[in-house]
Amino acid sequence: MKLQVQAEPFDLGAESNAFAAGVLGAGAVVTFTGLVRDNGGALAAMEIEHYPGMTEKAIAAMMDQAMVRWSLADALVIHRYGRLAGGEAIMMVATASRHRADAFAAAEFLMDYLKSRAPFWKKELSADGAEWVAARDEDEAALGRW
Amino acid sequence: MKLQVQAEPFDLGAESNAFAAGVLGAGAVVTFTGLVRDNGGALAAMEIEHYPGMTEKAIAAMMDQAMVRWSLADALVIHRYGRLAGGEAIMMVATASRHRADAFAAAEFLMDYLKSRAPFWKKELSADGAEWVAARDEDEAALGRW
Amino acid sequence: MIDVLYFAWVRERIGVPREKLDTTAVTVRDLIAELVAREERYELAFADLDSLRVALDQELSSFDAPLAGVREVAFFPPMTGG
Amino acid sequence: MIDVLYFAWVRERIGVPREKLDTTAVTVRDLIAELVAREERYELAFADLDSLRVALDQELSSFDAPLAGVREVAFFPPMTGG
Repeated sequence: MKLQVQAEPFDLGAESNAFAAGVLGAGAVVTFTGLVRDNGGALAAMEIEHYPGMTEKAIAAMMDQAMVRWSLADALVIHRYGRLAGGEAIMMVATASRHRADAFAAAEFLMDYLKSRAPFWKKELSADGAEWVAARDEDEAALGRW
Repeated sequence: MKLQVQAEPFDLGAESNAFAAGVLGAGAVVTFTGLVRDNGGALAAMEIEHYPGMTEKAIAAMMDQAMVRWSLADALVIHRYGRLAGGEAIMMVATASRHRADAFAAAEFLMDYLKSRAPFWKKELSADGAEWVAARDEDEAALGRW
Repeated sequence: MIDVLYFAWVRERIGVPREKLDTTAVTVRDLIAELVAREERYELAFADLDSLRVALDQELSSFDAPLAGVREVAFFPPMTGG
Repeated sequence: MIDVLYFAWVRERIGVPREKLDTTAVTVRDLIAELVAREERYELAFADLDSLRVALDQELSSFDAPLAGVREVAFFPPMTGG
């Protein structure tokens, strides 16, 4: 299990390869990557604030829950904070299991919890100024399925 | 959209990075990778047979369907055939969308269809001999959700 | 003349990956009956149709589908890709 | 003395990321009432509790939770990570 909360960029490809290489017993690997979106033309930049200490604790608890609930072979979460440019990867999740249904479900579970229960806040920076991203009702509602 | 049916190994990391780099408008990228499983100790090898021509047609049709149904920014399928060693990647799927629910659903849809509707057949090679992998009832049943 | 293709264990039981057949069969089921009447290896391969699938000109099809105009028939077990 | 932390727009409205407070508040809600009574910037930050979350010693909590034994209180908007 690997959990990293960092300001530095990470290499999605290298992380994916390293993760897949470490789960020989599992047949299924799912990754999710969140990217800074280009909002209709101009690439936006993003500033991500977090709550050091609580962030790691909250994510570790989610990962522990996922490992047990879906008997995962392994799980990984990397989440950045600080300033990110358009197109950069904000975060990634990876899960590995024997059959694909478990890896998919666990990755979605981790994403739903990360979105609404890990203490990160995104601010979008564009030519029009800076704006805190509002939480989406769908994201809160998504927690209901677990 | 990228579809490759090939005997050669592919680099999950390089493919993931290239895919993510090409979808700037999308915020969410999901990948699924199927690996040759180690069946309780000794690494198994695998021989994958396919139906050239039909394979490409069947997968392209699934991808077209997924692109429309979930308004994906992009989709990718790579599937190998021939001899694979334990731990090697058999195939991967990648999907990109604005919000994560679409990318997850489309990746699961593509996997369910690839499993049961793309003409590939797996033979497991172990110390005990060679055996065709039987289709799983769950895989056929999974199609019912789409 | 029609091309008939076999994959996976169907291919192994029949012993060839493909063959050209001259047939008057109207449906897939008729073609199977012709083959089964021919030789034991076909009988063995087609013993349980529930464990077989058929594609006509590379489209999954049913055993009752007509063969008129079809150039390529393929028999194989349920797929196991992914 | 209790550490009080603010994040995102709560931090921006209050103007500091953290402060040490001497309080006799029994619950989180009492603490908020104390702050709001103090200065307008707190009133502005705590105007709509529905759009706020609170963590006590780094665990999400409710506004009615008691502060006894708590060393760190954090106020912030709903999270938007991932």
